[in-house]
Amino acid sequence: MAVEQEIVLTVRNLSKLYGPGCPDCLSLTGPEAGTNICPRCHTIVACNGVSFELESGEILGIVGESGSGKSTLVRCLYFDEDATSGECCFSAFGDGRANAFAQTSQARRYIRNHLLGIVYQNPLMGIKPHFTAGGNVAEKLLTADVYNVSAIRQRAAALLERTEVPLARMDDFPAHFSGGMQQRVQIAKALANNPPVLLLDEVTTGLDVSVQARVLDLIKEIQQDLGIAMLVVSHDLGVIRILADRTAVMQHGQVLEFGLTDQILEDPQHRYTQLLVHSTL
Amino acid sequence: MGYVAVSGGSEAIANAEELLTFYRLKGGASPIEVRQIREQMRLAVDKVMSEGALYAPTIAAIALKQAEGDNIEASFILRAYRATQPRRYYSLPADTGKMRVIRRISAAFQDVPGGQILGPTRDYTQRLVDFSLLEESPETVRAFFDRIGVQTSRSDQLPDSFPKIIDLLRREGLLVEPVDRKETLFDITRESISFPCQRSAKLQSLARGETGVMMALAYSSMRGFGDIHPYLGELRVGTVPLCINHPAKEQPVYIGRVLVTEAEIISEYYEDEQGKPKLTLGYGLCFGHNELKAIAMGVLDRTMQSRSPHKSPAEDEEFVLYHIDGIESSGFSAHWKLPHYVTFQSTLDRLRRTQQLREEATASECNREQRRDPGKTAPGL
Amino acid sequence: MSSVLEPCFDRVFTSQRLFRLLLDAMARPGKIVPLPALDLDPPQGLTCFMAGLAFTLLDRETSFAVLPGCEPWSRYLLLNSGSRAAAVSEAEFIIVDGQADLPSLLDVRRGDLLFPDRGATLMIMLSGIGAEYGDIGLALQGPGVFGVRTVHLSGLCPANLERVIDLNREFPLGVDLILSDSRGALVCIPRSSTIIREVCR
Amino acid sequence: MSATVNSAATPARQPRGYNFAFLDENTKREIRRKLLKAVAIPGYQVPFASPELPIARGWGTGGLQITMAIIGPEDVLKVIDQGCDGSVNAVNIRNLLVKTTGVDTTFDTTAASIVQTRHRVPEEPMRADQILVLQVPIPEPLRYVEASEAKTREMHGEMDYSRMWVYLYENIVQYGEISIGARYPSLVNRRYLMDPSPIPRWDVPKLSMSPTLHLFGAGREKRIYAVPPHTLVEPLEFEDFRFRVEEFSGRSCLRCGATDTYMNELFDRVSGQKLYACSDSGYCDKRRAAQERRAD
Repeated sequence: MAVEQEIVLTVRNLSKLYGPGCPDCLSLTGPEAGTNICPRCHTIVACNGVSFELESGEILGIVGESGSGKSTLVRCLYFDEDATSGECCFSAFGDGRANAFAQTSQARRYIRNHLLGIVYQNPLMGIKPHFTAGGNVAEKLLTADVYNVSAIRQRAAALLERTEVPLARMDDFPAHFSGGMQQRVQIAKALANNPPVLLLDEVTTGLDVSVQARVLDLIKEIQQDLGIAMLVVSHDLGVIRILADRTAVMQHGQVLEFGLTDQILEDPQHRYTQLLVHSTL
Repeated sequence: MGYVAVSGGSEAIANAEELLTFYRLKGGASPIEVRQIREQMRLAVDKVMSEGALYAPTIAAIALKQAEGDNIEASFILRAYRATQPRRYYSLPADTGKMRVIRRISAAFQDVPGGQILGPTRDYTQRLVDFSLLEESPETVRAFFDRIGVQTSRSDQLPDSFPKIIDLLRREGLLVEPVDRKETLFDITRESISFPCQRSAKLQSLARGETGVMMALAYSSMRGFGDIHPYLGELRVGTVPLCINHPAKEQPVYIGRVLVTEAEIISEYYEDEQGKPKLTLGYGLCFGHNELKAIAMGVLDRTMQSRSPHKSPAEDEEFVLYHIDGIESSGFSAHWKLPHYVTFQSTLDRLRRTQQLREEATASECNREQRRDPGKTAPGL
Repeated sequence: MSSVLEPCFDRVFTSQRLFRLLLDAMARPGKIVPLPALDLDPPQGLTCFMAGLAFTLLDRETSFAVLPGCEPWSRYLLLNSGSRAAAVSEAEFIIVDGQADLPSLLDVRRGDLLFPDRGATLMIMLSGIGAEYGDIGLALQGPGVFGVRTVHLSGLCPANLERVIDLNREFPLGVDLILSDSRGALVCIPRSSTIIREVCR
Repeated sequence: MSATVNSAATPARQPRGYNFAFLDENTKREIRRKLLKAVAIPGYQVPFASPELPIARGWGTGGLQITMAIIGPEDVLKVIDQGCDGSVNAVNIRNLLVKTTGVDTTFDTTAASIVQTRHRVPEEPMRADQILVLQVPIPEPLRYVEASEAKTREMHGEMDYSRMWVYLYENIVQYGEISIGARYPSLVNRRYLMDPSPIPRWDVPKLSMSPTLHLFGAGREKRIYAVPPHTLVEPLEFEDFRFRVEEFSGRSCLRCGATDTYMNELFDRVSGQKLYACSDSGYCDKRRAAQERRAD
């Protein structure tokens, strides 16, 4: 058997509520209740007690329909949203014991800059169209304390080359790029600081099929070459099948099923997962 | 040689001040009386009180005289004077329902309880130059008063209070109810504002804003940059009684009346906190008789409540509140007259260096290759 | 005795002088600044020096907190400055005797990242400040200090020191200290200072 | 310690009709409280009420309010604008301060206890017993990249300065150098990005690890901030694109012959010929006086 993997990210009991909340929100919602809206106080329970561990170098898939809470989960982990409760520990921060959710925004910014990368479904959420493509990659490097213009430009060139953005466009503004190319700039940016954890939220949704395949290949290659641990969120089981080593299935804010991706696809235990798997086949 | 910024600065300043007096009086007309300004430049005095944020008609009139009619300069003089005055009390909220009106109109209904009171307005005058004013004299003034048969303001004949139009709408459940925010009143003269900003701070900033810039911002909304579909629910001009709580007295103490203009802007409906669609309200109130400012304030109060995620300038409270103060904007606009030799020298240094780098790069044959080599930066290396 | 009006304190010139000493002390953490003697009659436990510093900083737009049992201080300070007494968690200034063990120190305002200046100022009376006092030695580093500056204090409950260090664990959040002893020595330690406890003699 | 100072020792020269130093005591106290916080959090912009003064917003009201809040009868004041004591704005501010405090003034930096300045740090090194008060038009360094105060406040809160860095990076990509002249963004105490007020780059290094306390006031924008003595002030720079001060090599002052000062470029009224002169007039005068003494 393989050696014990180091755990780079631990998430325990993450919940995210939109609304006033009441003591019964968590128990009255979820897959069994068939809803993520609390019948008592109408609060939306986007994430409900989500727990998992991310090992170094692995790709963990999270699959679910829209409204399952998977994107909210990613946004909470990147601190775009404040988790309502729960814990999140990074092995590289506070001896791996400090709950990142309980830190000040100053400390969370540090984690974001040094320990995380994110690729959003909408590339314009991750890159700034009024910075050049190189400037976008530079931004991530600068936040991670690289202050050498030549080094920044070399690194940016290497990453853009890697993500198949023509170097001639390095000093152009992504506002004029195609959606696929914007997405590749975003990936280059997310990788710039060699983050131990990379979050990918529906990265191929909205791209042409041929572009999709290339982006997926790229992600797989990068993971293999750099050993970056990734959390890949998608509604598309095809994407999960290609990328993820292990997979969590989410519905109505909760994790229904969790295991090796092959196992889940071949032998889904939960009825919802069976439906999901069969509908895509 | 002109190498010193200004030689003999003190003397130059003193001379400049004397020259102002000279230019003010050199025409030879008898000096204008402060009382004449206060009474006959009524609207100018009101504007200065409103933008200077001090209800002091005589001092505002002096400031106007001193500033040769420059409204912003006069407001600044009044505002600086205000800063030296002790602040002993805060007035209790004034009830504009108890306003003794000289003018009151509604554009929402043809007739309203209490009636439409046109009052003194230029709205329906034809803007023809009145050359007879060239000949105005004590005799013509006396003849005018004989003709109209009164010596004093006609408002005395009007009742002491009028029902408010918005109350009619509220009674029918058509207009949002006032929200009791239970917040302590912010005082923008004692604390600098931050965002998001309390409504009391917004209204105070608007009430002393500069009329022209408020009108421009409100106008941008009216034209479509964040349109709120405004209606002038009610416009009132008149005096309201002011009271304070005096530590030695049990009852509030009446301290006098101030002339104010109040505009209530009824605007497009949205769902209130109970989910019921209702008309919304923007509120404008300023010192003196200044209808355009009150209307603009009412519109801006409402635009800043916008729920739109994409804020146009008039909907962005930071944009509005940071740019409407005439004293601040005039001061900074004028400061460009101060010497900037040092910073300009610094800019020239950068420009020359950049030009030099460009020239070197252009001269260099491998420039094109350099631009392609991402390890190098264009065009300097 | 406890509600003395101090008409003799010169609110213009003495305040200005005391403030300049405070500013010097705050700009140079650990520097011992001698305060001028003040002819005041504060209630038991409150020194003339601390009363004078309080009059310099407090007015009706500020609030302060004292410990239970020090109510006469509150009356005296209200009467002479117009400043209101408030809960420890609300007050801008906390005026205490450093000797007392003060668990409630942990409740004071540390400000937030948007407005760190809202962190409280602790005005702490000590029995002694200076090299001849050896209870606690603090080595200070940071802005205002060239290299390291060491200051010796006595009359500060060690637990209070630990609380202050904890309050200041994440700059720019935290509290700023104004310390003075019964002989008029003033020392300030802003939150920007790194405090290293030294072995006591 | 020293003698009791309680009972009002009103200085002989205190002017009538105004409170000492114009501001009422409540206003001064608020500024003083904010100054202590500014010193305690180097480079952080503390909001303050900033009432109107009889000089216009944008003309030094922030610096003026700080000076009014700290000045005492014993102080010796120097006021400069563009380094020059005789500039009309400096004269105006000095007059107001003298009229309302009666303090002594000087043109000699070394003789002053408080120096209020616009756009310059004096050439002569300042000491620990002096305070430099800088007038600030725009206190927010991040306004180059973000106009909204609500957003820049958050960026400072999180020490999120990446956009400023990218701005400098793109500057280099476009021009081959950083194009910022004055108002050069600088990091204070490795935490807060600060606008050092529009002093030239020449003066920025003087703020770092100096024995002097520097106080910055922006009246119109209602902000106070400080650089305490012995505090690191680092202009943003890259390892391979260093911060550089203005270049005056080969230039000398037409008055005192200095080659090591910040100079203003000017044109001779008659010949139109380009000339250079020290911007710090007090220092220039001092050097000339010394030269004349030597010549005698």
